[in-house]
Amino acid sequence: MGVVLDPEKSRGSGKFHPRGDYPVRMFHVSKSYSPGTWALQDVSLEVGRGQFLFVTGQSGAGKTTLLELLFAAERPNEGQILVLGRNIARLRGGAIPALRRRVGVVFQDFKLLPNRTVEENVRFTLDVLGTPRREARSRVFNTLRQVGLQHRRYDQPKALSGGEQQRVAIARALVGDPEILLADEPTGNLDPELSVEIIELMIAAARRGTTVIVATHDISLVQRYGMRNIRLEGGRLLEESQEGTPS
Amino acid sequence: MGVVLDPEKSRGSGKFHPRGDYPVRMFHVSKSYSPGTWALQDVSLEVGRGQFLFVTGQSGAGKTTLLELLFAAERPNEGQILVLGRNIARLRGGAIPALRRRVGVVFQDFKLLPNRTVEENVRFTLDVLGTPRREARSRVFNTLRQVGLQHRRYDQPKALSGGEQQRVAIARALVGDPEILLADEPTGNLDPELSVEIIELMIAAARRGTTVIVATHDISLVQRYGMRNIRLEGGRLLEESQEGTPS
Amino acid sequence: MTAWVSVLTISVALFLVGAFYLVVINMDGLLEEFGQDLTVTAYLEDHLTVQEMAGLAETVQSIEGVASVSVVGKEEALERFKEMTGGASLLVGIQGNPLPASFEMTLRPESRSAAGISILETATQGLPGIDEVRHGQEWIDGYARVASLVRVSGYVVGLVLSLATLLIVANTIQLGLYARRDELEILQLVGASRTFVRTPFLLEGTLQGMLGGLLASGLLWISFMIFTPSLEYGLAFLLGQAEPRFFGLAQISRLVMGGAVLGLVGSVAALMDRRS
Amino acid sequence: MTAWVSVLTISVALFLVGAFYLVVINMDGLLEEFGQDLTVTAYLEDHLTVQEMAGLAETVQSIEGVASVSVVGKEEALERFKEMTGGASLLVGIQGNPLPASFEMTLRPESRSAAGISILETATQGLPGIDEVRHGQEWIDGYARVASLVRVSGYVVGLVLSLATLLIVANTIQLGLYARRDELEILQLVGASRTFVRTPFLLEGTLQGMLGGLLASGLLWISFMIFTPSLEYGLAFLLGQAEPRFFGLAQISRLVMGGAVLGLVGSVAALMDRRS
Ligand SMILES: Nc1ncnc2c1ncn2[C@@H]1O[C@H](COP(=O)(O)OP(=O)(O)OP(=O)(O)O)[C@@H](O)[C@H]1O
Ligand SMILES: Nc1ncnc2c1ncn2[C@@H]1O[C@H](COP(=O)(O)OP(=O)(O)OP(=O)(O)O)[C@@H](O)[C@H]1O
Ligand SMILES: [Mg+2]
Ligand SMILES: [Mg+2]
Repeated sequence: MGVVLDPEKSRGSGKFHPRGDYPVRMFHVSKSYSPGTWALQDVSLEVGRGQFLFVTGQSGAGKTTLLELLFAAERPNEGQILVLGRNIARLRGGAIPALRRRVGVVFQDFKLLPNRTVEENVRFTLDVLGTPRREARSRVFNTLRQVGLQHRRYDQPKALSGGEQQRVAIARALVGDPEILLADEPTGNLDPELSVEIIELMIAAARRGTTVIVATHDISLVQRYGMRNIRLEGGRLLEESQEGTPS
Repeated sequence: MGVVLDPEKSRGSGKFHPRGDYPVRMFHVSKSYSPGTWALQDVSLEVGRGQFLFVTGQSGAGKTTLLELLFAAERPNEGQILVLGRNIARLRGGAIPALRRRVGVVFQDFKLLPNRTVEENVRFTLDVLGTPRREARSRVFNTLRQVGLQHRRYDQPKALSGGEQQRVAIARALVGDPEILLADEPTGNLDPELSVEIIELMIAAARRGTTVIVATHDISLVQRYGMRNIRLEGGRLLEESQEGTPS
Repeated sequence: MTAWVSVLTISVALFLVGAFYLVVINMDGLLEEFGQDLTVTAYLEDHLTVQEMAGLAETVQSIEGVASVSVVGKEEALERFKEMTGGASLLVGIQGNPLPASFEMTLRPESRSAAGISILETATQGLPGIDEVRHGQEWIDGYARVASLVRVSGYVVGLVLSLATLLIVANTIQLGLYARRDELEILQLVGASRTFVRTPFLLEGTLQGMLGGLLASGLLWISFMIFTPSLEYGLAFLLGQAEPRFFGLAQISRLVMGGAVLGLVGSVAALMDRRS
Repeated sequence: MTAWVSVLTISVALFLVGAFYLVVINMDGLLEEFGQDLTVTAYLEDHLTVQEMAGLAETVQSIEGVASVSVVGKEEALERFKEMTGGASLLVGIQGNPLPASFEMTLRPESRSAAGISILETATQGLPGIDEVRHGQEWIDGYARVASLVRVSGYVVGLVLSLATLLIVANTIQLGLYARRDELEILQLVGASRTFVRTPFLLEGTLQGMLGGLLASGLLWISFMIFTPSLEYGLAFLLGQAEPRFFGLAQISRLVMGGAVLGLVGSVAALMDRRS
């Protein structure tokens, strides 16, 4: 549990999200990068607290775009998005960092800082949250152990294999114990056994109350767990199946 | 077929590789990045002309390292490597680019030039080979069509989804019709259907005489095809199964 | 490595500004020395008492443009005259002391011009007890021209150099930022606030500037030590008795502060530019 | 964007070097003008025939350090004397023309010093037909000092400025390369040869340098046009009749070439540094 930002407290209070049961809500959202083509079209979606959601779809279907809208890296052209009770479209510049600190993201291309060690990359999330040094160190170490990389903590990303870098990105997203976890293709560079371990880490986070959204093309992984699962095709939300929260 | 470098001719002549049936040969190769740990240990391997080989293994097993040794991005600490008849360990600086031009590589992290369009990124391989502009344009177009991205050829990589970027990287490796094709996790960001299409493109290249080595953790893909397949574990070559070349 | 490029660039730029500043200071010293020789003499009427003279001196002292007033008594005037003429033979047969007492007034730098002189003249001429006011008009005009040329070209060159320095430093820092653009972007994506992202950059820029200023001071001192002896011959001719001077502590700290400001402004400019 | 930073930096740096160069050129013009007034006069014996005089003039002309020789005949000497004294009253009662003919020799720039003069003196004094050699020793010494000061400080400042410029330009280009390091790395991984990777960078650097040189020339011209009228008063005092001069085409193309060399050397330095 964080010290500065105790997830239990803020989640329970409902102060930031009166309809706190749905940290993520999208209403008829569309996003276009260039006129005439839609990366996302008329997507409506609600994800409850502690829920685990798989987003699947072909390459270019809009999975990354969906996640980017949720942490305000992109703005929707149409529709409303409420994340932790805040209207993303109306968010002022200064409020975006504050929101992002409550959201953990695993980027499809990792986005690790190349000149920092693994430990610094992961600890950075906690520095931003203001966690005391001593506590930060032990949390970073524990999280790195969970992804099997505690022995590489003083290496720089470029000395790591693709899968190892991906796990650092996952550790960085998890270490702050965020209220929402967005993971974009988090097992793209991992073998099946490791993939299962990572997904189970995320499921554990969901059990602790984190809302987890995982974009993936690995359908065998999706089938393995009986999780809620939506499918995008050409930017449209096509099917929704297997409702469920791990318990 | 290339104009400056006609694959049929150079492959057939046997001038550069007296044992030309094996464009890739490794003898007791070891590689260590830091003292005491081995990324690869005592690996011996021969891959024949037109052969298709899957390399599997856990995250950090040494797959990328194996490929990097083959196009001289890294040097082995021990052992000998012969690529297209040339001893990699003894290659002088000036000979490395010449070798690389005969090898196509799909990098795990794509390595696309961010400020160039998709077309320029792919055409670059042909520019280096000295292919005339007109011919280069049509070959680039055809290869982009094969990976389903001809309509995105004037976009920059950052405007593409992860899977789209990966396919550009694949197109860049294929367009020069190389003698050896090294692909590192080429389907890590692709959904199953696209993955099959891409692998089939590579199999087609193998049928035309290209030696193809694909590192992947996607075991279902490996199982689907009856290809030769080796497995690395902690840098050691563990098992070798299902010998075969597509015909 | 980008950090060292900035430090080096700032130090080179400040070295140029500093070297120019050093030349101006020494030119100023030289002009000041010449300026001290520029006096206006007011001859006094003979009947003044010592008290009257003291009162008059005070009045003159308070006139605008007057830097100092020194009283030359009748005896001193006679002494000087004898010294200059090599004996008192010319005065033989003349009774008493025919030479008047006088005030020698040096001028404030801003009044060392034809205009300044004529203001002073008008102001003193009318005072009771003052007989006549005299000065070397030509000398003053030449002095004023040279001084204004040095001053104006000093401003112009100083301005151009400072702008050039600012431009170069801002560009260098911006290039440094450009090389680290991925880092900045990632920091923002992971939820770092603007302040969190920017403060280290601004601090770094400021520190680099200060280091640059220190380095420039060191380089200037070394150059000064190496070059002044070899230039002595020519310098002696130009500077007269004035010794070539190096910066004092105050001026060095101004250079370091200048570096800090450059680094800070450069960083701010570079960061602002990133927004667009 | 990195390209424009390099162009701007090069142009700013070359602007400074160019401005300094401009000042030196005008100083040189001024010194040259003064130098033309520096003559050494050799008085001739009265008995020389016109042929002897012409032969002697030729001999003198070939002496090291002599730039030109002009013959002042006895009549011309008398004219000048009358002009200077405002009439011939002093010569009343003296028969004929007592003034000797003379050679007035101007000096080559490198001989305008006490040493140069004494060499010339020794060389002329011994010649048959020459009576006496005269010159204004003091004037020449002062001139030599100022000229050497201007020249030496010109070299020093020019050298420092050029080195500073080279350093700044190399750094800027290197930063630019650093920002594009991924691109360079990828090009190499995909099999581009060194030449293939480097040639565009070197060409780009050279082109940036040339553009920088052009831009600097433009800026200098604008500054020259803006500042010389406002400095006229002071400049007229310093330069005398000499008009302030701007660069000719040759000098501008030297500036542009200088930029090209700077850009090229900077690029080479930056690329070499990358190897380590
Ligand atoms: N440049 C490097 N410096 C130090 N260690 C390295 C370097 N590159 C790789 N390694 C280490 O060598 C081992 C093998 O790495 P490699 O990249 O070959 O694994 P991989 O099989 O490709 O894994 P993945 O599937 O995760 O990409 C890993 O433990 C990795 O951390
Ligand atoms: N910055 C951008 N500018 C222009 N087009 C973009 C941009 N980002 C994404 N797109 C386009 O929008 C569509 C959706 O992209 P998105 O990245 O969301 O796909 P995705 O589902 O994540 O695919 P993948 O599985 O390949 O990562 C794609 O066609 C993509 O090319
Ligand atoms: Mg994506
Ligand atoms: Mg790998």
